[in-house]
Amino acid sequence: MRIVEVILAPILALLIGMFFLGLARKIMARIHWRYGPPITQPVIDVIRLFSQKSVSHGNMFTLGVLFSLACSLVLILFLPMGKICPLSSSGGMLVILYVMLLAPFGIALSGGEAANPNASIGISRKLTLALGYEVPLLVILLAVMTHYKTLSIVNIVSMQQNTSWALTSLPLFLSGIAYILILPAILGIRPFEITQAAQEISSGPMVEYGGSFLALATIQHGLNLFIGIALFVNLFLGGAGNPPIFFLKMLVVFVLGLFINAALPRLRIEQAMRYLWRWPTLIAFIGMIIVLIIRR
Amino acid sequence: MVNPVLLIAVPLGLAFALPLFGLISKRIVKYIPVVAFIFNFALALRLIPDVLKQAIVVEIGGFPPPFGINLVAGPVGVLFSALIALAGLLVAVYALAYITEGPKEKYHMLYLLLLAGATGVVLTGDIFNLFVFFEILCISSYALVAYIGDRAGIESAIKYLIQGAVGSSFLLIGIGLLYGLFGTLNMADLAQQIESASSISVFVPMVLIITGLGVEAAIFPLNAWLPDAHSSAPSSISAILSGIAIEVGLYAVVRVLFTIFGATNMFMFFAFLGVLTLLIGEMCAFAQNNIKRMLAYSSIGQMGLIVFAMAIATSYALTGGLFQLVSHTLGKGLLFLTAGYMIYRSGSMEISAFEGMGKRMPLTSLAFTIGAFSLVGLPPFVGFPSKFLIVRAALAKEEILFTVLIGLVLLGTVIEGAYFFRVVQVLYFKKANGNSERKDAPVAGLIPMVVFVAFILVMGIYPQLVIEVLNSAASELLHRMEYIRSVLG
Amino acid sequence: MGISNAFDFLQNHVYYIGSFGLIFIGLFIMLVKHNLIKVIIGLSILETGVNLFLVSVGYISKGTAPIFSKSAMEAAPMVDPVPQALVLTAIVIGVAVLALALSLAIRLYHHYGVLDLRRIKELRW
Amino acid sequence: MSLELLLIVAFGGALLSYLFGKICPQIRDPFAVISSVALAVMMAFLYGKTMESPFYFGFLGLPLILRTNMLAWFFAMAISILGALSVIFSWDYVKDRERTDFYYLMLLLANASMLGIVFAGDFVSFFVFWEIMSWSTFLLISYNRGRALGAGMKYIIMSIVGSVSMLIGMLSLYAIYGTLHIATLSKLVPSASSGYLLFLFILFGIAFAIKNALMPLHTWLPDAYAESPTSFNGVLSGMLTRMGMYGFLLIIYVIVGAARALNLGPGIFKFNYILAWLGAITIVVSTFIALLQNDAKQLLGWSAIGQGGYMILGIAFGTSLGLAGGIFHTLNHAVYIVLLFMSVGAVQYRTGGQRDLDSLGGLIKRMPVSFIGALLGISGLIGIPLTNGFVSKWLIYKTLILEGHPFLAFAALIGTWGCILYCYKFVHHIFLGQLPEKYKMVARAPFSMQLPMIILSLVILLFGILPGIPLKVINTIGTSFGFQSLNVTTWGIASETGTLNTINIFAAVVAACVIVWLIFKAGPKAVPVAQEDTYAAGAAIPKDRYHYTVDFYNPLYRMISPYFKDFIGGFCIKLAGWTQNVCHGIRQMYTGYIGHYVMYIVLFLALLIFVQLKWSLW
Amino acid sequence: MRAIISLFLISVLAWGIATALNEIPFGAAKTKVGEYYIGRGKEQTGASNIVTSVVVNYRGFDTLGEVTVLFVAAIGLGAVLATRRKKEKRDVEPASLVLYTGCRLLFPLILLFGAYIFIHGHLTPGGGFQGGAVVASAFVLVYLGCRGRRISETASKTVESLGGLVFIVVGLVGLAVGGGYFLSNYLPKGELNSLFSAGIIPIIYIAIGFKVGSELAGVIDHLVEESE
Repeated sequence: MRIVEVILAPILALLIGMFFLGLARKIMARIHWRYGPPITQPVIDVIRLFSQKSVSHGNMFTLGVLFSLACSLVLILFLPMGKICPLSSSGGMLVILYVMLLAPFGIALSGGEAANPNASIGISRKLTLALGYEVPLLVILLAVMTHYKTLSIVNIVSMQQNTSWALTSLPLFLSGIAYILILPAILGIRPFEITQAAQEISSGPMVEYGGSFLALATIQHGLNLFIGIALFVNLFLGGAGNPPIFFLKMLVVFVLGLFINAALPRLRIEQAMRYLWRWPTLIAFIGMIIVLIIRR
Repeated sequence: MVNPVLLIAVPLGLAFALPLFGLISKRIVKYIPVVAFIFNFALALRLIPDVLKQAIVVEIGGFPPPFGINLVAGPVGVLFSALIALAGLLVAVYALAYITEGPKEKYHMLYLLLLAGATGVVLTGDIFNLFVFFEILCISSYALVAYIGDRAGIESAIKYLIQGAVGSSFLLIGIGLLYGLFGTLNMADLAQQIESASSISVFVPMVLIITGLGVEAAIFPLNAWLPDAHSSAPSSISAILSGIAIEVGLYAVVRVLFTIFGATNMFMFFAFLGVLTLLIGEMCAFAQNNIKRMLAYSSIGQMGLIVFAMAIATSYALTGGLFQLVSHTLGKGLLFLTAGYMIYRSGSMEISAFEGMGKRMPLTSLAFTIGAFSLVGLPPFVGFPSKFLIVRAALAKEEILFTVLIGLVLLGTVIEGAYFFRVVQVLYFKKANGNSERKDAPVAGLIPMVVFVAFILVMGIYPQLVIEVLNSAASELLHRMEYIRSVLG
Repeated sequence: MGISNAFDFLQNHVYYIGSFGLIFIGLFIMLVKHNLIKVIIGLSILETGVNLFLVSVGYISKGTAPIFSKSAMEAAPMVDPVPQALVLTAIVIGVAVLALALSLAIRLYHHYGVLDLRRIKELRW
Repeated sequence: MSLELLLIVAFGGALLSYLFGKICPQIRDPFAVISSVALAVMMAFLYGKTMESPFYFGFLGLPLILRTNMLAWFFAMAISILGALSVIFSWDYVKDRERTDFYYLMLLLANASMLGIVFAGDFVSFFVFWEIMSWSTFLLISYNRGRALGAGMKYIIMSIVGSVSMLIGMLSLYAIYGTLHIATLSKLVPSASSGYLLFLFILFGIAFAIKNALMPLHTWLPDAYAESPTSFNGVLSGMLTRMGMYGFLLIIYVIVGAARALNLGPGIFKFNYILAWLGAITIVVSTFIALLQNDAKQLLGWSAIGQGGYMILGIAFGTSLGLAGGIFHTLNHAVYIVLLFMSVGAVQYRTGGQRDLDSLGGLIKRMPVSFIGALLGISGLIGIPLTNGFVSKWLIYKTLILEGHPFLAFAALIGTWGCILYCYKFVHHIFLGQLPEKYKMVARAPFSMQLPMIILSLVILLFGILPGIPLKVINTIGTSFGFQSLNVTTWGIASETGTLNTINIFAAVVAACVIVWLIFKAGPKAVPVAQEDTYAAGAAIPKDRYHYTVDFYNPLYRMISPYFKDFIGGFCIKLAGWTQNVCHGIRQMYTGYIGHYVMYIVLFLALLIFVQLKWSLW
Repeated sequence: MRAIISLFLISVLAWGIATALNEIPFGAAKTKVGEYYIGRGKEQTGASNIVTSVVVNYRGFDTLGEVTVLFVAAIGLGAVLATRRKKEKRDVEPASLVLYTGCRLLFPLILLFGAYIFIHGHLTPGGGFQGGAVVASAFVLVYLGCRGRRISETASKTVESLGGLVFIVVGLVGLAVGGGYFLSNYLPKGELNSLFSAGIIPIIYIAIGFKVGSELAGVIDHLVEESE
């Protein structure tokens, strides 16, 4: 059974991630009053890219991408999706936090070797942005962990299942709000897509990717979407008893997020940082203090 | 049993006879101090076991105290004599090669007399006799400071002389007052008659005497002569002045305070004074660029430390203070000797002129480094156990005040570390500009350095070697009544 | 205290007053004078005062010199001989210091060309 | 295997290598290597032994004692292994320098004295070895001359401040209890009054905090790390700085004992809370300052300060988990920081001492082993799962969260996230990107440098995947402090509130990598291209400086640089200036005019007389 | 300003010393020690001049020191002025014949007087120092009157040394024969008030007389030479 889960979970996540990518493009097009590509377009792109030629700048260039994707895949195994959670007892939230950060790090190492300034600039922005959203994110996660007195995400989910969603209960309400505020940054979608900025720095870290590299990077991006939202659902929306409800919750969150953010313009990196370190952080800290007060 | 009077008589006699030797051969003159201090050192060592059992009281002329002058060769006296003889011996060896110019014969005579005077001060049991020997010590040091005869030497000598003379006059007035009061000059007899130093008629002579002796002991406001004199004298003499002369001055102060007056009320004041002396000395040294002035100010600081230790007035503290005194003699003696040749090689007293000395004079630089480390109090050198004892004694008082004071004392140590390490860095880690030929001090210069280093290391690693002597010396100072009994029977 | 009392006081303490007068004059000279020779003179006066004080400490009213001769084998009262011995020593020491001071002053003058101590301040700080 | 013998080998090895250097230089290096390796081997045989023996009675009647137990062995083992590796690394590194005999003497002396510190069974020998360590380190830091002089000066002055305060603390123990024997003291001290314990903690704390570079006493470290010879950095950063940790463990858990130490002080101003907060501040501030550095060694130095904060956080709360985390982190940090410094050292060795991040680049192609070392080093530093740093950091975070200190945990975590940024900067600027023209012909690091790097890289992975090996030892240390034993397995730590199981992670990662690799292989093979063959929107690619390094995180710099400066370092420099001025002021007292001097004498006399006449004070 | 401060400080000193002197009434001192010397000095030392017996015997060690101090001063002065010794001889105008002859006439007489004083030190007021000073004054006279004449440096040095050595040796012999005491009066005391009495005192005083005379002469010699 465990084995099945281990195999099933990444595939599911992959599919849903690609679906989200396609959905995002479709919805954006609709908001822009365009028709937009079909929802399966990202999958088609990936398959096409795999058959194309690519160039490599060295071993790290290659390994970085692989590493990044592998990390994202591993991360899936730590996240409960409904009842599915293959590696529930291997380190809990802290491992998730760490592994979440490795995916961009792998891309960064890979892009770094490309010796293209555009890539370096993109990486610098990406890492800076990561630091930007990690500050509120860490506070939020710590508030959750402190509140539930556990590091295990499975325990957190089951506790919410027994009582009520964290987002609707008092102590974690503000933390949930803060999470929503930083969600686009985590997902790397508007208004926080300055790291890619196709027009300015030629897609940043991905500038040298072609063929299977780009395919892997796209898959990674899709998985990233999945992870960010799944984490939110697990932490604040009480996870789910079974996978379909879980995915439904994710879909709702994602679509709502897209609607809100599609209306916003792209932020410069300083603006993004200033935003992230101001409101979400403030709210997250207040949330944490409330958690602490209630805990006493 | 050997008569301790020989410790004084032999150097004096040899000093008197030195011109006669000079008539025979000019070359043997400079070996006479060496011979004298070998004799003295051996004699002092020979005396130590006897003295540890009981203090030897020698009546000069066969008259019982208080009617005749007597020498008291207690642990303190013998300890100091041994120290004087040791430093004297080593510096005499150093001077064999170092003193090449000027009236050499006179140098050696004055040198012998200086140390004979110092030995007299530490052994005598009569306060006027102490004054006389003190004058021998002072006057010969005035002359020796001016030995080089350059502007600085003469200027500092005259300053030293005037301050010293004022101090001596006060000392003499104090002695006169004491005689008028008690009709005796014998220290034990005086001590017996003085019950309390608080009454003004005893207090005034006491402070007069302490001020007079304090000038030589370099206690804070009385020490203005020291940096000048120590920096302008020939380095061998600086070593003796720093290593012996001020220590002997301090001995006199301590003897007067502890034994004669038993002025326990004053100790708190002297503890403060010691800390003040220490801090001012160290801070002034910190701001120096002239190596010898720096070392001289550092001597002031060390004196402050010793005064502080003595003023704690427990047996631990006195042991520590005496130990610190020994370690200062060894350390500062070594530093001045090494600095002497480094100045000679570089032609300047500026610290910056010593850049690259580690390459040019490796052994000398190493010796300097060890001396500096020892003074700062780093193990495994002799400065460590002595500082250890002092700090322990201060903390064993279990008073907040002493804890604060020891904190200040150790702040002084930090400053001391700062300037000594700066010099060490200059020696080793700055490139020599220009001449970097390797040429160490001559053998006669190196031998005393090596011996000093050996003593610093051995006593640092095995302080038990001297601790017994120091302990009984401390108890001699602490127990006034014992002293009186041993002299007057 | 009447005039006669004051006179008595003076008479009784004239040596003390004189000696300490000398001492303080000498000290004052040393404190305020700039000329090295004057300072040395002050020192000399100071020492003289000290010597006088020492002698006067040992004085006994109507005492004679403590020397026995054929004529005065047991002549009482004699003054205390000890301060006299001390003074002898003190004088010699004073002379020694003075001689050295003067020689240094001579050499100092060779070097600096002046004896004004305000200008002989090369060594300081 | 007696401890005396060990120390004799250690100190004797130091002195003999100096002598060999003077007599026949050819055998000096092999001798130094052999003696330090032999030391490490001998040390291994001490495992699990507990003994205590006085070795010297000559010091003022205080017996000097050596003892070993698990704590001492743990540190000693790390010291001797890292020391041996550093000596091996030095072989080529200092070959062409001046005064190499001196270098070896001081390096081995520093190592030997550290062994002395950990084996010391009483405070006198502890202090003696501590001081020997201080001055030998001082001489080594100054070894490079130039700016190193200032660094050495800072180091030694702060060291003296530390030892002075330790001296007071230790002698007050002696004054009160009449012994300096650690085992005896640990029985007597816990019953002392709280005030006295606090006094002790402050005094010893200053000494150890200076050595461990805990803010605000860290100022010596960045310069000292940056300016000392890189081959010595291994020793300096690995264990020497962490002697402060050993000291903290000694004073908190051995001497005073957890029961008293953790409840000292009122409310939130408990001693260990303050310590923890200092640790947290250290982490955050130094991490962000590290981000701003452009000098590889300065960067690592600031990073080391921050990592020291983690260790303090770990041990501050006195839970077996946190303690294990703190001690384990000490070891892990030693391993990876040594590795990182060696990697920098190798780069410096080949590029003529270049350590400016903005001038390097692309060396991955020329120095692959150094790159792997650096990569694994930063992985450990960040705490990437399956490297050693992860395990210890996990333990620390977990302690903080479970003990209910989310703010401290936040500080620790944000330190890690900042750490990613500077680690990437470190690797990117040196090894990734474009290879400058002048370094085109740079050769690989010599074998003597590669060997220790390879060993340390393996250690990082080993401890990351099988953390149970060291954790079992550390657990023994914890139980010897009286804590309950942890449920340590070879793969990690099991508990109800979140289990760590590295084997699962390992399996998952390996599986994922294989899968991804297979997918990747399914596509057409990538064509390797030259460095210049990049997309530049049609523009010509310059031969040099096509590597974006200057002001790498520029927006971030602009945001944080006004707030994260080394204010304390600046303050110390100001303080030094003020001291200088005060000293100059004081010495004006010695005016050179005799009248004044005589006045001082008369003044002193008059003052004493006046006071006595007026108030009869004495 | 300094004068005012100085006056103030000195008045504080005066105050203190005056207070202290209250306890020492002038002219009343009759100390145990002084009494002892006056009472027993005759028998113990054989000198009728008690001051001399104190100086040379009871407190002989002081005197040894005192001699040494003078010796130190003489050498020190020589050392300080030494570097300028090597000056070319300047021509000095000779003194007038009357002065010259008078000086030469007086010279031995003064020497004789000095010798008288120090030889009779144990009997009459005076002693080695006083006699030595008189001897030195003879040399001053020669320097003033017979310019250009110098005492032989070697001779004066030898006399100084011998004088000092005699003192020390006489003292050391006491260790051997005088009951083990340094400077003990081991020679026969003789009859009070006669020249050959008082044991070692005359010997020491003679030695001191020679020594002091030559030292002071040497001091004067140096100073005269320097000032020319």
